[in-house]
Amino acid sequence: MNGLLLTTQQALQLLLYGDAELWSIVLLSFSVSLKAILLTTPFGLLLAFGLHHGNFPGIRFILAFFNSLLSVPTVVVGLFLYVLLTRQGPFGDLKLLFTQSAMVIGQMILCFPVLVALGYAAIQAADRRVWETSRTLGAPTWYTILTIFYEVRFGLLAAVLTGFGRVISEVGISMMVGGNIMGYTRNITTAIALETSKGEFAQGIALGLVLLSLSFLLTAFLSYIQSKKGVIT
Amino acid sequence: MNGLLLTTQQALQLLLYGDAELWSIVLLSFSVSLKAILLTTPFGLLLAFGLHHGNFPGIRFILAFFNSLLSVPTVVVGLFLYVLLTRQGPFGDLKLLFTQSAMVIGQMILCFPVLVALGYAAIQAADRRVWETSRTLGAPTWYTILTIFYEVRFGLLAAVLTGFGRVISEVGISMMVGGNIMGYTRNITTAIALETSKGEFAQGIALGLVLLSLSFLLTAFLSYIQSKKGVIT
Amino acid sequence: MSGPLFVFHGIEKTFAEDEILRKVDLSLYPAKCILLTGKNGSGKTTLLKIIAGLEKPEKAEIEISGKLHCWKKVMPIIRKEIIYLHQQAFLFSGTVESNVAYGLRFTSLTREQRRESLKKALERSGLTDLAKQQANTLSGGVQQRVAFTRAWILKPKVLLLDEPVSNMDQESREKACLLIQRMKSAGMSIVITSHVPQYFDGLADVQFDLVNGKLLQ
Amino acid sequence: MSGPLFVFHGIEKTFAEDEILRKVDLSLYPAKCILLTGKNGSGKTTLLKIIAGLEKPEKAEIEISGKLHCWKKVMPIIRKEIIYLHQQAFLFSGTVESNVAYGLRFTSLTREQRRESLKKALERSGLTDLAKQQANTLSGGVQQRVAFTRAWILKPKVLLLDEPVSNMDQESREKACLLIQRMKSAGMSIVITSHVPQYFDGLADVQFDLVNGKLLQ
Amino acid sequence: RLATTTSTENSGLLKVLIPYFEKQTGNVVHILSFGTGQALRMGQEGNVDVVLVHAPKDEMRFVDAGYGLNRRSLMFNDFVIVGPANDPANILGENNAVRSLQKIARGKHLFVSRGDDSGTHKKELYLWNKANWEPEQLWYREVGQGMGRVLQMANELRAYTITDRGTWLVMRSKLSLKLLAEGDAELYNPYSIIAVNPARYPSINYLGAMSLIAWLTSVEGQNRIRNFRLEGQPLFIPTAIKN
Ligand SMILES: Nc1ncnc2c1ncn2[C@@H]1O[C@H](COP(=O)(O)OP(=O)(O)OP(=O)(O)O)[C@@H](O)[C@H]1O
Ligand SMILES: Nc1ncnc2c1ncn2[C@@H]1O[C@H](COP(=O)(O)OP(=O)(O)OP(=O)(O)O)[C@@H](O)[C@H]1O
Ligand SMILES: [Mg+2]
Ligand SMILES: [Mg+2]
Repeated sequence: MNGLLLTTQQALQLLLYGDAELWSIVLLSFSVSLKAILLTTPFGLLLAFGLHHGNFPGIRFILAFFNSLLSVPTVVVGLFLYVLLTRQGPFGDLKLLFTQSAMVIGQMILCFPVLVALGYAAIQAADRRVWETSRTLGAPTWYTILTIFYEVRFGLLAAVLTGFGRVISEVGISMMVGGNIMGYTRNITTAIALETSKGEFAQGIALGLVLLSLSFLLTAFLSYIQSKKGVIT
Repeated sequence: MNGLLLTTQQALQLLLYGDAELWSIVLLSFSVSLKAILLTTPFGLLLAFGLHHGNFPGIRFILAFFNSLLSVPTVVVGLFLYVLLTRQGPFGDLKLLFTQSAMVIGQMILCFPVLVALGYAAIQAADRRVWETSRTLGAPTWYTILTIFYEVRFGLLAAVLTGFGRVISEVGISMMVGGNIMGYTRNITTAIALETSKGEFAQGIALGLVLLSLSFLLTAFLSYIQSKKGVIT
Repeated sequence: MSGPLFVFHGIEKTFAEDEILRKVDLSLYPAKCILLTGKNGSGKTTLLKIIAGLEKPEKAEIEISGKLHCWKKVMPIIRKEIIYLHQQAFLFSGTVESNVAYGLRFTSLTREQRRESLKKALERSGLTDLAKQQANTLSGGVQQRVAFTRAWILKPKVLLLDEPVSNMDQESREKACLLIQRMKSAGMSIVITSHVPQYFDGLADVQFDLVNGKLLQ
Repeated sequence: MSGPLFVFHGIEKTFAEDEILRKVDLSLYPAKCILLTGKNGSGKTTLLKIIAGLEKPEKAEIEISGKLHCWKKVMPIIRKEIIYLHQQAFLFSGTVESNVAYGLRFTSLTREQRRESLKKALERSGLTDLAKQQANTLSGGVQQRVAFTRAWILKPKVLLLDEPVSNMDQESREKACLLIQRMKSAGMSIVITSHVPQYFDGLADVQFDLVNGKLLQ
Repeated sequence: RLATTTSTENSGLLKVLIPYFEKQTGNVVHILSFGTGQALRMGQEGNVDVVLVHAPKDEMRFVDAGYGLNRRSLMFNDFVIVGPANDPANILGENNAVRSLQKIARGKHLFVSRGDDSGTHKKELYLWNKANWEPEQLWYREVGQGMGRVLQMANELRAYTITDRGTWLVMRSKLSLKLLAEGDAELYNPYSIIAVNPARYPSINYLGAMSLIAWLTSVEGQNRIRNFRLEGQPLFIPTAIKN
């Protein structure tokens, strides 16, 4: 029991005395992952909407495909992107490897299927009359889509938060195409991986707690905003 | 471009000539993760239901908490469990460290918040009249709950598939408390991590593709069953 | 005349500082039909839901065989005898048949009896041809008929019908009235809300008007 | 009398081998009101939805100022002139006010005019007091009134009302009829379905009965 | 950009050395730490400018294939065999690595192998080969992880393992394992630094790579390596300058 208590105590101390280096790592994590999720959300949700309202055959398979993409380990996405971005790869000339941009791209690939699969699940739960009522009252298509999104906003928020959780907690892509370069592409998860490989479990758990608390603040804030804008349940 | 083609070709060849060792690794992955998700699903969904129908104050915070648990890197869960299961830890006597049971436990912890958060999102979308109609027609509570689950089955399936995706693709827990011991606790993701550290990217991607195709089969099968049982959209 | 099944005393209900129901008393007698009228938003639906145990009142007591009980305590027991039919019918996803049969599995009927009962009910409601149709493809009036059938097939002691015929065509309406009449004769206590009291002229034994949270005869 | 706004020719619609509509023709004249009756499930709702462009017919042509067009091609253009009111009212989540104002933002009205129009509409429908209430807490009849108000406030050329008064109390019903009368005089073409044709006796210029997929006068 | 093995990075050596280099030359070094195979692969594909690894055979192949230039041996440390404190195989004080392994195998005592093709793993396999012993899964656990994790697992499992001295010193305080056998010439662990061939990838920062190599192999660089202390113990013996 002592070991656990000690480790937790150490972790909490590290949290409180968080130095500049720690916070730069944290900022990098959030800036990369927020960029990734914000850039992907519109496309993911629009595709989800298109899949539902297009109603074409084979849709079940496309959905199953996106759902199974959720099972792809992050490091495989990282490897795949690495093969594309490596110097002699097709996009080697862009010199994106081991940059934050590469991390953002990788994380966008990672959260896209989440947004499509869970966005679809949310949208299909909407009453058909939302679409009909909005259209018949003269709303243009884009406004109708926004109306539907607003009606199922709780489900969509869950989709976005799940996507965000997936990218902020991933380590495979950040490691493969970010490279865990200190002060440049090191984020919370690659830092945790490093500490873990050194056997510094206290640091690892501490960084995990930092991530958890900041995510909690973000999530609580979002759900507060949402509650301000309308009744949910 | 050559590099990419070559790597992909190599990966596909490995897929076709998959040997016994490869398949034992694959089986281990699926058996551990399916156990984890199947054991967790009832509890996760029941808690989600309880949170929605309990309707007590502070629910928003509990939900935000579960949502932010989605941001916890898998290795942190692994570390946490490691600290508990290590010899000098509180549960050291159980000798669970570096066993498949430890992996199952870790993955159960991992998918629980997914099931609660996404299960809640699905359940809250149900019409209030489902509950009222079921109750007034004399259904006992457990049957009413099943009825609600059935009405929102698409959303719940999405929750379960997302949870499954999260556990089958995770590497942090399997590595920390499984230990990647060949023939004993090595699963697809830890094998991928190993191949990657060796620089054998083709093998890594190949294993990723194996995982993807099997998950696709599983998902397509589930959605096929679901479509047999009733209209969805 | 036998005594009342349940007597509800002093039902009070407030929504956002709006007193919807102010000490409403209502006695449910077997083999009697009450017609409830009132303006939109006067609280008819709310009252029926409270009686059915689907909505919590601020205050209410229930008298059973002369004894007073607290609403909260006795509701879980008596709710089994009371069925509420929603103003806007709600059907579970599935076929017409599965919807009508929903409540039967919680009765003590044998499998054979249940099948028999289902068949007879579908026939009486003219739904036999639609038995296998998915409920969500039904027209508004047919949905209402299915929901109505699903409720009366269970033969509860108290049946609360919230605008049961608002979307039915004339023929169905008359059939429904006939069915209600038969249920009444069989001893059921029935409460109907409607904005067209004429429909139930021959049926209702007493008519209450809900005005300002009070029942007027 | 001026010529028809739109003439629908040969509307055909089949659901699962069930021919619901068989070559239905319908002319919509300005300042005229059509009353549509028919049994439950006869296809009234389906017909209105096709006219409103919300449901795809197997076949249909539309004549505008003497020229024939394909339903599919011309619908996106004329749907702006046609508003359909659902049989079971659907309100967006939000307040009564935001629901009634929903369609106004797609009109060419200025902000000031919109506010004015909203205020007047709420008054006429007796909804002013409820303007700030959340739509999902309204009673069934009030929901129907809100949906009705949300539709007529836009003054479309064609207004399709599917059982518009089924849950309204008598007062609201009479108000609604008055409003429909006024819209008719202003030149709107109105189609109403109802199972209680008496309500619209003075209003309707013509009554069609939908039987076996055909309109009978 | 320098790709190195995780063990070098974890020992903390580079964190001490690189700032001096950066201050003196104005170059900025990005350190990427991977497994040995992955580090070489990064070099092979031109994604880093210079690699620092310890796997002589692979290094030779890397240079022979024309991926690298200027392979310079930089320093060495050594491997040690560690195991549970009660030492059931009784190898304490043994200075012949092969004989130690034979004792472990004969008693079927648990042994944790890195199993990841790293320099350490290759050395271990070479020793097993010399010991004429084919390890069996019953007592030989191939775990495919980094050195630090392998030490922890050995600690949990009360097993023997071979580790480089650097990682051992870093981890020692957290483990109940004991250093049991050391000092065999077979346990020698040489590190080399190799520049990536700029002829293959014009974008390579060859000058920067060469200046890093030059600095690390200069008198100052070598002295700093010699003076690097971990837990009070010297860790690396510089080898670039023969004296
Ligand atoms: N959850 C709620 N929050 C606030 N007010 C509510 C809520 N539910 C109902 N109300 C209000 O309670 C009043 C009574 O509603 P109720 O549905 O009982 O009316 P009703 O008599 O059934 O009307 P109708 O004839 O239109 O069906 C209405 O004014 C409604 O706005
Ligand atoms: N998606 C669908 N799939 C199969 N059948 C359908 C579907 N939608 C409607 N129908 C059928 O089409 C017929 C016409 O329905 P519609 O809603 O138009 O009837 P209605 O005249 O409006 O009836 P009501 O008076 O009850 O409102 C019904 O028999 C209904 O079951
Ligand atoms: Mg009501
Ligand atoms: Mg209809």
